[in-house]
Amino acid sequence: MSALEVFAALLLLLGGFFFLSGTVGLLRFPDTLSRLHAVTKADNLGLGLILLGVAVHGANLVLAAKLLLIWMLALLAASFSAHLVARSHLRDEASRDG
Amino acid sequence: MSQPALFVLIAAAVFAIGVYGLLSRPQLVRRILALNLMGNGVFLLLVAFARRNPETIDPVPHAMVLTGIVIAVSATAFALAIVRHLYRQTGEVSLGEDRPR
Amino acid sequence: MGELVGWVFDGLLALSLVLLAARVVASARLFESIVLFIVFGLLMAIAWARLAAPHLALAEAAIGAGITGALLLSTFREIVTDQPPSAEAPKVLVYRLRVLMALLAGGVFAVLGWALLSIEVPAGPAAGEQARALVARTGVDDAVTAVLLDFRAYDTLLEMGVLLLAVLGARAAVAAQPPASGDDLWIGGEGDTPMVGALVGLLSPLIIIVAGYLLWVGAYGPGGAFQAGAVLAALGVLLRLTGRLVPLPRAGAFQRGVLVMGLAVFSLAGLLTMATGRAFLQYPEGLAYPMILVIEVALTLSIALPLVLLFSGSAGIAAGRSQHSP
Amino acid sequence: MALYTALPLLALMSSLLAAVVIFLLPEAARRWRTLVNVAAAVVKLILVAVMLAGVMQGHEFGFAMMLAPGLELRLQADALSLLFITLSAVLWLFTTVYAIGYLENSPNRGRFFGYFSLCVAATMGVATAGNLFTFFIFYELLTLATYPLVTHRGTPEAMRGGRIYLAYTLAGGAALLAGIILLENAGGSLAFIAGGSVEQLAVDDPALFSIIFWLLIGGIGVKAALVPLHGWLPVAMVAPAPVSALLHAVAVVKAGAFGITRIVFDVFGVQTTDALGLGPVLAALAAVTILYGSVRALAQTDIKRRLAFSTVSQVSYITLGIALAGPVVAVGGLVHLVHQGLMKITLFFCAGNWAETLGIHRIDQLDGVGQRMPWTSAAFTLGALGMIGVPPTAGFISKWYLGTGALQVGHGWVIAVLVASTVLNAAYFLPVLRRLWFAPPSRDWEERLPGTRAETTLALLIPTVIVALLALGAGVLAGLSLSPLGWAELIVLREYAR
Amino acid sequence: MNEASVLPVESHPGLVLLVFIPLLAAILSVLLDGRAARSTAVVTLAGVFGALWWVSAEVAAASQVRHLLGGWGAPLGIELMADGLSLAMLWLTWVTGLAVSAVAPASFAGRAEVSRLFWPLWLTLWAALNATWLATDLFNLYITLELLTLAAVALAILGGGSAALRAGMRYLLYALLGSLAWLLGVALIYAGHGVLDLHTLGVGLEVGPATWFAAALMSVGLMAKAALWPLHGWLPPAHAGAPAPVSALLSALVVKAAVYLLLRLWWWGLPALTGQGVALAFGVLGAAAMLYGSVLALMQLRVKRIIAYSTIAQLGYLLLVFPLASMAAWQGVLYHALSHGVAKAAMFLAAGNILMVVGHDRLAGLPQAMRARLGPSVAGLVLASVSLMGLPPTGGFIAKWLLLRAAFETGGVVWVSLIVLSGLLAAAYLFRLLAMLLRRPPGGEGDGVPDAHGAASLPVVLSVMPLLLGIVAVLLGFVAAPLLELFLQGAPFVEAAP
Repeated sequence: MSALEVFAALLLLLGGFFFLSGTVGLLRFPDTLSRLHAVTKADNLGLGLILLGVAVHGANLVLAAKLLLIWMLALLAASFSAHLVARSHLRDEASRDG
Repeated sequence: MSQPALFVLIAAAVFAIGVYGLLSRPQLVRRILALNLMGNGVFLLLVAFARRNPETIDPVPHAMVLTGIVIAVSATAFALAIVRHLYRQTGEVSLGEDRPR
Repeated sequence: MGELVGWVFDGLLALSLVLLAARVVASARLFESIVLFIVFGLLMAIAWARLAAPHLALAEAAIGAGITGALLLSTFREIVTDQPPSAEAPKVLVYRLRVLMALLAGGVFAVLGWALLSIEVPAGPAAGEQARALVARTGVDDAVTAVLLDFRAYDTLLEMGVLLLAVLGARAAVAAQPPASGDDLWIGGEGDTPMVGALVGLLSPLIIIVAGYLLWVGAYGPGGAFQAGAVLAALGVLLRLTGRLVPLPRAGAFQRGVLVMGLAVFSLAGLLTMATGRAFLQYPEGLAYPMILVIEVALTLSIALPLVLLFSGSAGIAAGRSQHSP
Repeated sequence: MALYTALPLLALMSSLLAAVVIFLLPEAARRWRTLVNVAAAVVKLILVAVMLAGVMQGHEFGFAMMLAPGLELRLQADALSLLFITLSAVLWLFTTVYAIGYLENSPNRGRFFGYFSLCVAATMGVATAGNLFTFFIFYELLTLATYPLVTHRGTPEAMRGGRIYLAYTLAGGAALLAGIILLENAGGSLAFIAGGSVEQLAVDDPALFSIIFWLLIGGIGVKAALVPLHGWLPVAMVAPAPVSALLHAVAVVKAGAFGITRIVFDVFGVQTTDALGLGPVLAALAAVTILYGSVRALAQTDIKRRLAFSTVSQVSYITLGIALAGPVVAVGGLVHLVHQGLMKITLFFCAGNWAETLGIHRIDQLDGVGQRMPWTSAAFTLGALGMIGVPPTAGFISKWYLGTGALQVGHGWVIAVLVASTVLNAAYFLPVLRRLWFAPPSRDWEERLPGTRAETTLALLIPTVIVALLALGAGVLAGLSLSPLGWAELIVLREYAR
Repeated sequence: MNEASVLPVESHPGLVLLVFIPLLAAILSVLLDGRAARSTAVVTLAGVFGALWWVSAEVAAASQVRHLLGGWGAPLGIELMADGLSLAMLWLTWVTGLAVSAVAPASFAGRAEVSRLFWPLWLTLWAALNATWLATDLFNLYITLELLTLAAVALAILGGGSAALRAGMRYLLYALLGSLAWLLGVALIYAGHGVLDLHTLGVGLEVGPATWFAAALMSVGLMAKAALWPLHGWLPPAHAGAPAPVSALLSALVVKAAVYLLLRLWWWGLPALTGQGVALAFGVLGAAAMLYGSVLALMQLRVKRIIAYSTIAQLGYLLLVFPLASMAAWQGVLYHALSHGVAKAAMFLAAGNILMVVGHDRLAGLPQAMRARLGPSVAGLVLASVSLMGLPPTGGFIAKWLLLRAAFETGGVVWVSLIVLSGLLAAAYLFRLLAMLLRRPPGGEGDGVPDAHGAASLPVVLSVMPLLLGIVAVLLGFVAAPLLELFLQGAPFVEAAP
């Protein structure tokens, strides 16, 4: 096992850890907004690390570019969905209060 | 147990679960879900068998499943359309006993 | 080591699939069932990848999980808005029946499993071997695409008929009870924010590029008309959700044309080959690839539009701007 | 020439076409319908006359087409067919005229006459069928065509009568069908061949062929009203009088008796039937029916019901004559096919005249009617005397041949049956005659047709008188070679010539 | 390996045309959005007729015609194949299609959206039916089955209210379940054999648990689609609730597609499995369907329901080919499929007319229907009923005769009694219907019911079509010999030695 492979494996593990913590947050946090906080941040980072790990493992520029594109898309999607979830949550609260 | 064998058994299990769902849940959307599960079981089965020989993967089942997926989504969409309009007209989402008027 | 990881991965995947399926069926809340079914579809996509079926992984993710999920959710939105889960306690009889059904399902599993494991690898001339052997004689390099558009092209052609029928059938359901004015057609795009516009603006060209790429790549790798069409359909769903596409009670001539284009081009191609003294869809030497490409382009559009229409629940769609956007 | 040999088909088509045309005519087109009816009847009579002449000269008439592999539709005219055809063609003409008069102003006449013609077409088919398969086709068609006639009035009783009629005849048809296919399957020929065609087969497997025989006879016996299969006949009396006449004299019951003749003569053959021991059993059954029908008739107070049970009894004379293996007795049976038809139709026409003119349905209302309606009552008297068998009426001829023929083949017991039957016949007909002529008029009737010049409308009266005279003539002129008797002797000669 | 695809096999273009003429017409009708529907239909009918004539001539000469789609041939490619059985169904489809296409414009007049959808749906259904009759590839059949299902359900809910939607949903669930069972069976077969072509499969069949289970699954799937007892629950509401032309299509053709595949599957694809046990199992299922359907038909109070339950019963006959397993049985079943199709189409169209004019189809209201001058419809109903009962002289009679003959030859007394009993039950439930037409309306002679008004609003083509189909049902009784000669090409049995 080369050093590169070990590095890749570490990145993957780290990514997995972030995913795990994000998920724990999703399950354990008390309200919508804090859950959102946990998931978006941790998962985006986790995904990035995992993709980086795969890129290192693959050692191929085209592949790396594709992975980067995927990450960008995932970031985009995550931020928009987080925005929408938060918005609808706030609206719900507003309608409940008033 | 080989990988195809494992997935073949999983396919059987998913199909059986679908059968149970179809029989036990009268709500129409659930029945449609159950039918989709059964379909996925069959698809899984076909593709798992296609991989029995790891060197020579059989492309025919892959094509069959691809066709099957499109057919499944068509049938599901049609069924859901009926459910929606049935609900609009009657407020029901399950089939009662058939009563001749 | 790699094999072991593979094993563990497959084992976990398999277990998740079964548990998810069980949960889809057993869950008390319909919403949960639907969401879990979508998750199930995504895991199926991974399973396809594990089983060396990348074509299917793509199709499953886009169609099986994506479009089907969208359809289920939009139906859910419509039918269960004000329906609490049945408060009525199940009777003893229901439980007994359920036990019976569970036994039946268990029996299906047992017999099916037994039958499956008893299957031997066939000895005779199998279709699959021939397919791989003869790919070179088709215009494409990818075996699955060759099966779909050459060896068994007739299947694919008729399958387009199924899709068309789904659209017509959905309209037949509407015809059962014509809407009073059309105002009960859901427009979409409520609560639009400036960010949605930005997202759509960003994603739309990207999705079109991806679809084109998938279509083109199908000749020699995973991809093709179905995947491309599904991706385009996803764009349509997105636009429909955000109110960029609005429903019409009738389809215009152009949309009707797109609806049947795949079927028509495919059929005419077949009849054309037949007119030159060949069998139906027996592509002439050298013309196979161009013909397949033309057919695939037509198919892509004729796959995307019906799916969008089915999601929209209307006979036609038109471009429109969300009323709520600032 | 081809047209000439296909005369049986043409005779059949003449009624079938009439049926179709009548169905197509609007209800209001009364004149056209009458014209078609009468024209078809006359045309058929002419065709039958031509055939009659042809058969006398030894010509053969036939038409065949394959309906399905191994299933041939075959129409042919032999001596036996012509006996039946002539009877029905002649009587149809009179019944048609009578029915036109009878149904004046009643609803659904288009439907009635359509099925009426269809019924006669089916009878033609039964008569000219050249094999069992063809026979079955028209036998079932006859059931279908008569059902709407039985239920014509549409009242609850009519519907009930129709239901019972259907239940009996369709079940009989099923038995017949089973018998035919079993026969075919056992290697027997379905063709009607004088002297039968299953001799050798029947010797090989007598049990099987006995079963086949009883399936066939059972199926046909329903229409022939053989006890215990007679239950429908009295119930079907709810039908209008011309229909009853048709059922009893021309079509249905006669088709049954004719079918039994075909089975015994041309499928099994007299010898084989006798050899299997089936003939005497059938004869015994017929004897039971004769007595049973007469006893039941005695107890009826309704005129038409009494006549119905009388039919049950009289038709079995035919069966009796056929079942006993002897030439003379067979002549007696066959000739009764015609004689009973002529006499019974007279009686029913009379009953219809009384009902239609005076609203009389029960025997006790008949007191003194002879004075009010002398012609009808005279016709009735002729028919009744014939039924009893007073010489020189037609009934006497039949009974004479039956009795002497039975003695000839050693069935002396038949004489006892005939005597008992004659006594019973007298017992249920003579009181009616007494009431007609000798009882003081009770005037227990209502005048329904005021203003007619004769005792009733001419359309009713003339056919009645003519058929009564025919019945009389058949007896008096029995010596002529073209008389029913002469013709029956010809048939039997051919059967026994083998 | 490659020689299979380069074999010089003649690929007959007619087979492709049979599928693609209706399919292109469907495409055209989507494009035209309901305009020029009549011309499209006329051209399609003419085109399909021509192709059918062409293929028939070939089949008559060569017993079997094939088309290797894409030029590949089995096992890799998909083949189309036409033999006598296919031709029988293709012609039945054409005749029914002609009738339905003729009545559809009048039937859906004034309902623009329904009419707009009807044409593409029906034309696609036609293409799917023809594709099914010609298919030999198991997976291709899965697709044609789905086409049939979606088109049939869409047509069944067309223009109906919530009841139709509910019935359609039930139908869809059964049918999708059936498709999945079929697909699972196909998967098992492919896993074990590596081929999808029926004929190739039949030659190299490996008998093992998986093959047996696959056969069972596919059969159950087809039974669900064919509404064979006990999977019949969806049929009565769906067939009774659909518009009349659609009911005709569903009953005459769509359910038959599944039964047709049952025959194809077992006699062509799985000949090694088609032994005593299987035969008996199907025989028992068929018998159950015949009796159950008949008894329930007897209990219905609505015309369309009676006809729908009758379909369940009549489909049972088709399974009798399994236990009887002979040429005669094959002939009978084939002919039954044809004559039932025509008769059912006639009956549903007639029922549709009654519904349209009287306003409902309750039995009790039928006497009024008679008053409303529904003459031709009622006549068609009568003729079709006679055929359905298996009474002469109709196609149904020929079929019943052939089946009974087969039952006597091979099956023994149980099957004989079953067929006879089932025929009598059919007569019972159909005469229950027909008797209503003869019944006197409760209001006495009052002619004031819908009367001329209703007839005036019924277009001629609607009024006449049931009668024409009824006449075809009768004519089928006369043309069986040449038809069967063609339709027996390539039958899985040989004529038994006489």
